[in-house]
Amino acid sequence: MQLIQFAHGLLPFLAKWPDWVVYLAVVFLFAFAILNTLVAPLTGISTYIERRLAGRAQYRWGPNRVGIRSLLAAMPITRPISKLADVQPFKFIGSKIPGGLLQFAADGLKLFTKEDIIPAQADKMLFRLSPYVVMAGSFAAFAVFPVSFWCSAINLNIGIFYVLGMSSVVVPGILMAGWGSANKWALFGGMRSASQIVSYEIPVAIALMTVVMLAGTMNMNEIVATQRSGYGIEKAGFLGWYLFRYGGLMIVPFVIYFIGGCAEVNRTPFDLPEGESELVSGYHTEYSGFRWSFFFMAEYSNMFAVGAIATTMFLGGPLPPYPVQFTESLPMLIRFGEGFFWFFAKSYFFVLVMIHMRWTLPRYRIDQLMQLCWKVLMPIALVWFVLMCGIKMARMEMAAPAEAPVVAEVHK
Amino acid sequence: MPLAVAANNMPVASLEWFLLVGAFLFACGIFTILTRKNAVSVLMGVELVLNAANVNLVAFSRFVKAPATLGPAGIELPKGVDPHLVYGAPWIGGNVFAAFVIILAAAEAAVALGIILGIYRNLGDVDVDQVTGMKG
Amino acid sequence: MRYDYVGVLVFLVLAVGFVFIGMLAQRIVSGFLHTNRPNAAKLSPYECGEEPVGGTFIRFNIRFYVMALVFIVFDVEVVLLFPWARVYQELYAFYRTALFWDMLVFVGILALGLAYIWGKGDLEWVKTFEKHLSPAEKVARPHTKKEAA
Amino acid sequence: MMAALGISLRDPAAWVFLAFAAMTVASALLVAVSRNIIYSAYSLLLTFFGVAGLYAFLDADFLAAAQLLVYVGGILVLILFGVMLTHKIRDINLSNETTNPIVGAVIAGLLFLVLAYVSMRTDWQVVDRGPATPTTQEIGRAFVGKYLLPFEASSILLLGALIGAAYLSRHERKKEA
Repeated sequence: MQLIQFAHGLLPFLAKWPDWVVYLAVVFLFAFAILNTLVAPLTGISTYIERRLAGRAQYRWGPNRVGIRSLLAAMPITRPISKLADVQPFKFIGSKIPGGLLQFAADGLKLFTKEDIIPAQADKMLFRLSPYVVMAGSFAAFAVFPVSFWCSAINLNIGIFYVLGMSSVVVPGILMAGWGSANKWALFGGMRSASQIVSYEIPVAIALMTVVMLAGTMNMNEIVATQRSGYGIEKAGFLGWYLFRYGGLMIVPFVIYFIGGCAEVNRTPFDLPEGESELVSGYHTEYSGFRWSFFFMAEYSNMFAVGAIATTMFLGGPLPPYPVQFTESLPMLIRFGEGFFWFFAKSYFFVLVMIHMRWTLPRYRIDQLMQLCWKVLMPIALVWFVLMCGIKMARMEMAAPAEAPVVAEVHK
Repeated sequence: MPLAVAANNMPVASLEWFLLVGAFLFACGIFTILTRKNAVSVLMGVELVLNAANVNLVAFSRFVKAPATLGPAGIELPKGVDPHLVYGAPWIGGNVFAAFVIILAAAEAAVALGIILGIYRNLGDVDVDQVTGMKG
Repeated sequence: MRYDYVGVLVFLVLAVGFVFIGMLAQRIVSGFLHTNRPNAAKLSPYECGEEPVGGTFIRFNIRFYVMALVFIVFDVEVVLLFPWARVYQELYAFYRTALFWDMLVFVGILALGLAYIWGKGDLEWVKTFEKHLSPAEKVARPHTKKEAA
Repeated sequence: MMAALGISLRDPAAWVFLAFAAMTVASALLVAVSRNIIYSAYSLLLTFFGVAGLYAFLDADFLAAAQLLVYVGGILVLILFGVMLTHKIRDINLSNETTNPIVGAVIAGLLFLVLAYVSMRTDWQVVDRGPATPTTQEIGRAFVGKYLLPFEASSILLLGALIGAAYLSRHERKKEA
């Protein structure tokens, strides 16, 4: 509804159109914008950043160098021009441009023009369908993220529950790829991946449920709204975020969520399903070219989604760390930009953390992985959920002792 | 302001449409249970039947007249409190039942697949026609 | 509220359309550049350059399956607890502490289940061999004792 | 005419509903008749998804997401694992034999006709529920109110299922060793 009113305010002639046309158009534009800012290019940028970080972590400088000069030097005709890079003004400019930028472009071009191989023994239909399922499952979660103040493509009142449901659609898609490829590694990778994702879903869901219990709502916009105040302060800045509420007790569910989130997107140290040394590259071993790139895109957009959920549920989403009244009088468009900036910065921070983790930590063994999930994260998440319920109960008891009029508090 | 044009806030289609889809799912499930030899397929049929029941439950919950309240009889709430805000809207019963059916389906699937695995380990097959060990 | 689910559909359609158009464009480009040249070696299953050995669908560890069995029970638990978590705050004024005990009984019973399978060793990925166990351990773990018998 | 159909074809949402219903019905049929068990299992994915869509049309938002979470993310994965573990033909086209398809079709067809007849001829006491409202909190209120006992009992059911499944799989492990 807000979206429609917003569209009417922006373009008055829309009022003549039927509501559903306006709604579809607005949501489509929103979704298209998310696809073209948060999913597709972000994959490229993350790849670039990951390459550079990996290059630094491994003393492998190649990915930090590939640029216009090496492109020019590669072709005989343009080789003389590449010598220009040693001449002073160009040398100075060149030293200011980060290296490796063209690697990203070259990758895209390579993937797009590469041969699309479907193995002869593969189940062609499942093989072709799998990227659709995986991509749809990971993209649909973006629909409810509050990308700025009170602004998500769809304001679902089951918000976080919807995200959990949609992300579980990915699992059959992964099994589809593993089975359809008719390849041992792919099948094993698919099994491991599915088993890992479903196992870690439990601690993740319990950790998120702790926040839902404290907020009393599942709508992501409303969860953000409850984080504006905290510790009795009306507009508390970062103190209102759930991560810092309750004297820091919520850090435990946050850590559980983040570990589980890393496991759910199959990132190191939980990248067993794609461990190169044992399984080549897991369930997408047989995929090549552009078809493979959809799995890749889904993986990176899932990474961003993990960060976005952590941001929304624990770190105040689009709320800035300073109290909001500082900027409340600014024009609407600037406030939108401010919210988006904080949302994006916090979410992307987690992507960077995940990239760093990949080049820092060794891989888990499958039994350690499952034990971590069921014997460490799961009991702690459950106990912490009960503990937070108890603390919430104590606080509500203090706020309204039993002698007070009973149901006046029942609201909504 | 629902997307449906229906002025009376009804869902886009009438109750019968949902019941027909449910009936068809039920028939497909029964057909699968009756004709399949593979035990896993039979389980799929059971899931179809449970889904059919769920569609009906939710459809009835949405359309059909509900009791006046879900609250206990004889207990008066303080004045000014809507009992629906405490006990839940009375029409929600169908949805709650559907939730319980989902739970039941999950428990049933876990145990059934455990049994199927046992059959497979013992007989090397999951053909339900072969499972005649209890025959007198 | 019904608008919202049409919005979800828009997202799904867009994701599917993105993959579809991407593959279509790739098909056109590869047709243009003639990059698709399949041969028998390319189309065989990839096994690190070796000739494929044996069938593809070999048996895998049953533990994956056991994990899925355990998972589904706790998945359902989470689904049941979400509505409870949603109303905890707003119904507290009416039900008071009884609401907390409701949840605790529910979670407690399932925690019992977790403790049971934990104690019985169903969460172990690596099998324990009873011959490596000391007599005291065998007493502590009745099922391994039974296996040894 | 429109009233008799129970659906307004001038309404765009009706077409979305029809598409969802058609998808559900077609994929359920495919589950029943497919020759390949893995295709059966993946049609089941579409059926579950279509049923989730029907829930959304019935304003049961919580159940729609729960359907995805439990059926698609849980039961379907379990079924797929089951298929992959218990196949015996080392071929990708797992056959899915049927016995007595004609008898089965007659029985299922008769059942469908009876159900359809009953649902078309009954005079349902349909009431106007007003605009759609979120259902999660209603379900939560019902869980802690009238349906508290089933809510607690379901945890015992789940405990039983957990112990049973674990027992059966432990039986397996004993054989393996």
